[in-house]
Amino acid sequence: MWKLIVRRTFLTIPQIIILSVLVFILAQAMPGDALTGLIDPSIDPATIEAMRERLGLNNPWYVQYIDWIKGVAQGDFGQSFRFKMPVSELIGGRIINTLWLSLATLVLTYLIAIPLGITSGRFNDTWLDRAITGYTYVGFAAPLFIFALVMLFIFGFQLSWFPTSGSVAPGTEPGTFAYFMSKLYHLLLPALSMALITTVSTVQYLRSEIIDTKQKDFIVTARAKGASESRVYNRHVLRNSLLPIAAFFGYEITGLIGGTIFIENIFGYPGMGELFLSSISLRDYSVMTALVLLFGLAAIIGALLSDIILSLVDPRIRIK
Amino acid sequence: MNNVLLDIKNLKTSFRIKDDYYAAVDNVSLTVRKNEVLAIVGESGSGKSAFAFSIMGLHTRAKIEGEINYKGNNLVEANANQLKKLRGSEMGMIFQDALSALNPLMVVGAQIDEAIFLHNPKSSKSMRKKQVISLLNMVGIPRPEKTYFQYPHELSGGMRQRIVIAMAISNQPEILIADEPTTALDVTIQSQILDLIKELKEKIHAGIVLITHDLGVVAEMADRVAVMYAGQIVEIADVYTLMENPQHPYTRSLLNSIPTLSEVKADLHVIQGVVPSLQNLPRTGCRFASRIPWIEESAHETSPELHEISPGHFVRCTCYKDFYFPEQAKEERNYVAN
Amino acid sequence: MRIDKDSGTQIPDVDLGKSPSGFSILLRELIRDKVAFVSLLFLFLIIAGVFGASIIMDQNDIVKVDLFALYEPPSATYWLGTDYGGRDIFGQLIIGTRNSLAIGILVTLLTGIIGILVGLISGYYGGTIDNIFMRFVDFFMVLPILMIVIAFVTAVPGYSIVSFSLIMTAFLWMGIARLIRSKALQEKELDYVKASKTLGTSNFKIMFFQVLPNLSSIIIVTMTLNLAGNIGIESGLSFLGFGFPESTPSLGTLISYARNPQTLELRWWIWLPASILIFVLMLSINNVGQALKRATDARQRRG
Amino acid sequence: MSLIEVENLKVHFPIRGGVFQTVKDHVRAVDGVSFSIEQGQTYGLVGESGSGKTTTGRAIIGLNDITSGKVLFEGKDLASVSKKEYIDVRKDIQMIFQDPFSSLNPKKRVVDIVAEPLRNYEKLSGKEERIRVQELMELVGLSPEAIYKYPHEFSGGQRQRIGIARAIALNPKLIIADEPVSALDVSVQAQVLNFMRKIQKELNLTYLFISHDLGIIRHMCDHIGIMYKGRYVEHGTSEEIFTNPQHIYTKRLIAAIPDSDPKNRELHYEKRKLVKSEYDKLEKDFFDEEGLPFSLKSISATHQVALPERG
Repeated sequence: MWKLIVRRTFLTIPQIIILSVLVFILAQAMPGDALTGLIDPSIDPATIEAMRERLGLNNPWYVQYIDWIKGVAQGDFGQSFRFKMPVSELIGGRIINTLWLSLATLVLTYLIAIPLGITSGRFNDTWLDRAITGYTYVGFAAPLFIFALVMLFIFGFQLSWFPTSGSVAPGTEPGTFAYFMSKLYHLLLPALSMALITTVSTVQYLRSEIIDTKQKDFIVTARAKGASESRVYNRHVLRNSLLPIAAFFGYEITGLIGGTIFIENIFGYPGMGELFLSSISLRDYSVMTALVLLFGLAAIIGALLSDIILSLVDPRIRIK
Repeated sequence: MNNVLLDIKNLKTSFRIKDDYYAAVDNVSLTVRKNEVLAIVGESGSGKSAFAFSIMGLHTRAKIEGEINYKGNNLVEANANQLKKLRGSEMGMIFQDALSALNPLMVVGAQIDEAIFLHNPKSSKSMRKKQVISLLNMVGIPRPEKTYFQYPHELSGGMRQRIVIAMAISNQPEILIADEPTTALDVTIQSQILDLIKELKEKIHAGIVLITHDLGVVAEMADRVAVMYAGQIVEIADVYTLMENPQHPYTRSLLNSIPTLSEVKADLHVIQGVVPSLQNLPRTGCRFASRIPWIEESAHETSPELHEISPGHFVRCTCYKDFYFPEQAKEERNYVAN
Repeated sequence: MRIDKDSGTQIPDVDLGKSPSGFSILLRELIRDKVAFVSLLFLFLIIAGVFGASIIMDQNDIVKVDLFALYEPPSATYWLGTDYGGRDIFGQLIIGTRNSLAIGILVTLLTGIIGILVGLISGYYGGTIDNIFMRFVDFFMVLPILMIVIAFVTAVPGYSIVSFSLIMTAFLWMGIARLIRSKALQEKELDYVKASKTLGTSNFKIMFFQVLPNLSSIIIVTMTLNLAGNIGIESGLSFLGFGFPESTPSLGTLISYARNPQTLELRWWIWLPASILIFVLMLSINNVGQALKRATDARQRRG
Repeated sequence: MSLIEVENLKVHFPIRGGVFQTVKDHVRAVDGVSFSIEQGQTYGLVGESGSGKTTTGRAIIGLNDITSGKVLFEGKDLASVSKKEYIDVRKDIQMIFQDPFSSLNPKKRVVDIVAEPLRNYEKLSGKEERIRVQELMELVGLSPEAIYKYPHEFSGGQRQRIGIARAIALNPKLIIADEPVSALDVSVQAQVLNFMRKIQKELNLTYLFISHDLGIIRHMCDHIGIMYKGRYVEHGTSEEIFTNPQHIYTKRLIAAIPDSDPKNRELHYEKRKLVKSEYDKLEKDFFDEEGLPFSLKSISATHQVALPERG
């Protein structure tokens, strides 16, 4: 088993390298470079050339790449042209909001998916199952951004149950309970909007997994041993179907990243997704590339965690 | 008879296809006696497995009619709770494919433990562990302590089948149903498992229902044999009578179509046609008639019954009297080309 | 029923005429499924309506700014009102749907072709080729594609509809490749592939004329579901401003006006019809896809 | 001269392991197998699962790569002939598969299935091809009108015969039959076996018959090789193997076959116990440290046994 985990971990190294090269190419391909936004047009071109030389912008690409990697490894993502501050600081201010949003979404996703999936799988082909399957169809077809807009329209504007933008009410003191509650309150509608859509694939997965497991021979064996239907479900069907779900959250990260870009934009929630979009419209490319790199890393590590958990819970993979 | 464990009368198990019910087991009457091996033989589609599942009440979507009398109760009418109490304690079952019959995510010891626990919920964990180990010993697992904590996929096919057997006998059942217990195994493993079942029979004195398609297995194991074709029993007799003096055309054809070690035949007998599917079963007349078309129609009964032609030897339909193999009459009849 | 002379085997009494092909069976199952049938009908109506109407309509006329008709609510002249530039929403809806559908179909076909090729080769040959391809695919499946597509859209100079669909294609073929690969991997273990090899058939022929037809139903199902997904992705990107160029009407662009809270709250006619249209469109395509999937699954069960 | 001679055939598969998936060891699926088959005879290859019998067959026909050793077909070594020659030779070796369901492409009509080898090797016009396929269908006892049907419209036995029609389309000399009837119902098995014997006589075919079922092997084969863990344990005529088995493994294998006479069952049971105890006692002598059988030694002109090295 350890070999498997080590091997899987080693696999992420080339992935991270390719990601960094991809991001580096992106950064190079962006119109303009580190000096474009910085420099007063009245400065003499010779001075600019000297500055370029000093910053290493005239070096061959691989030297630039290595310099860049060295910086990134130490947490130096360069300067934001617009905000005149290190990119790392800029992101640091936003990261916690996105983390909360993602966490809340994940929790809600599972809170919705598990009961619905179990009900639908266990009582398949009843009206309850049809209702749940109907919901998954609708959720599958509704693009996240449209659903979020409708949620905002109904619960934010028409009913005014939830705030329509921001991550906390202005003027609340950080660290107080009111501050925490306000954060939570601002989080709820965006997280719920995202969770209601992203959960459908988990519901569908769980449903088909349970229906599949129900037809396995070992379920017949359990019945032949004299187990009651409820025991057959709890001990055999659910256990075997829920274990893979335990590992899913890592894969969910990739989807969450896409989701936060829309959600934060629509709900005016100041997180990394929102920063990503605004950095593009402000042509603040060093921020943008740093975000692509960070999100990419998060996704790679998420997948790694999922694979490791999967190999831990399934003895067929574990013992090898 | 006092030693009758199960008295099955007119059992009919039907499955729903589209809007109709089709009987896979059609009016089967049988007794299973204490301390005997009753073999049910048939090809795929004969209804033998559906029959086994019906006894255990394991069908989830079938219509079951008739009587399965066990200790004064008709199991067909028993509720889920009554069945649950019988299953795994008084009735055990051995499955064909041990790998899929075991939960892949549970160690095998825990799966046997569950079988004991379900019928002795008050037993202590350590007691059960001891019992599991002794069961593993009994079914010939070399290192029971180690095997207890292994997962099914870590064991060989023969070992897995032993685990399934241990599970089936864990509560000393009175009836043991073995559904093709050796079909998935190599010959040397098959003979070991068959010998094991034989030895266990001596120990627990259960009535064993052995479902198989292999007449060799029947000859080795059975006391009585019921031959099934298209959902019906076509012949029942004790094993010696059946193997030496088979009467029904189907039994005779089947015995003639397998190559044996003792004599090398020039050609094997071929049963014409195919086993009809559940939807296409002939529901009237002799169900085997279409596969012996050279036999006069008048030889068959219009609604074939089981006839007792000697004590304990039953044959369905009257066509057995006129049956002959076409090979034997090739010249006169000129039936089969080349 | 006739009895064959040699062994006395009966040959099944089915008619000896043409046997139905897999595709027509699939189509028959689809028509039997009421929800899917209605969805299919609806799709045909939309496609015919949208492409028909867009021939009559003049795109330049629709995108022309009319300063005398800003934010008009629905009326007899403007069935669904106008936007901030006084442009007719209904006309934009028609052209936008056509554009979204067209790009959805284009990207689905392109990703389908690449995905099938890579998946088939990877699964059929296995070994090192497979290893390299799949490492690559796994890597891109993990990455947040939406973000990277946005980044590329920003980076590419001379941005146009062509480059937009190429960027989308470049990052969206992996899913189908992985699916086809796993199916091809199963398929090549079957004896008919081994038989073809022993009969002297070339690998190329086996791949494309023996294995590929057996994947056809799964390809049809996946491509149908992908079509819905791709329309969703395109409109999402357009919504964020990284899809169709501003001058080209698209459903996502119409919805993006709702990012202005005023529009969202007060001028529903601008964003709601496009939202409903996308939703119904995706729902219908999904319904058809799911029905096809059920049909193929059922056929596999029957053997 | 024998039609085919296999000399010291080895097929090894790499086992990869460890962090970097490097080759750690090899599975010796076939580990030094030699035999030859005379024209017109049926050679039986017997063994339990994992014995290497199927891999041997597949290596001969080129479905598995040969690690070392020779396969001489009419004197030509298949491993070293030129590609062009190989394609020619391959025509003469065909295969019948175990599973009548997966061995026919479900998306192809029977005419396309049976004509596949013809299209690869012979340039026939559409009409010639159809006539040839119809002839073949008739030869295997199926209706020639059924050529436009799909495989799923046939029963298992019929499908197996379609597979045979495809295999004999190019008039091969050797047919490798890998468990050709084990997926069929008992009553259908007989039909296919009889039929195989019939066309063998008509077309002067040579069979390499691979099976785990000793009853069928006895019925079909002239010579038999018993395999265990990739090696031979015994080789001889059908008569020698069944009436005078010498290796403890062969004895055990034969003792394990159920006796069809119920009167013998006690006797047979006792005999099985006896053979088992003999096997347990002599296991160390008959197999080396890795549990593999030794190399074959002749005990008569036709009978070879993997007897212990010492004694």
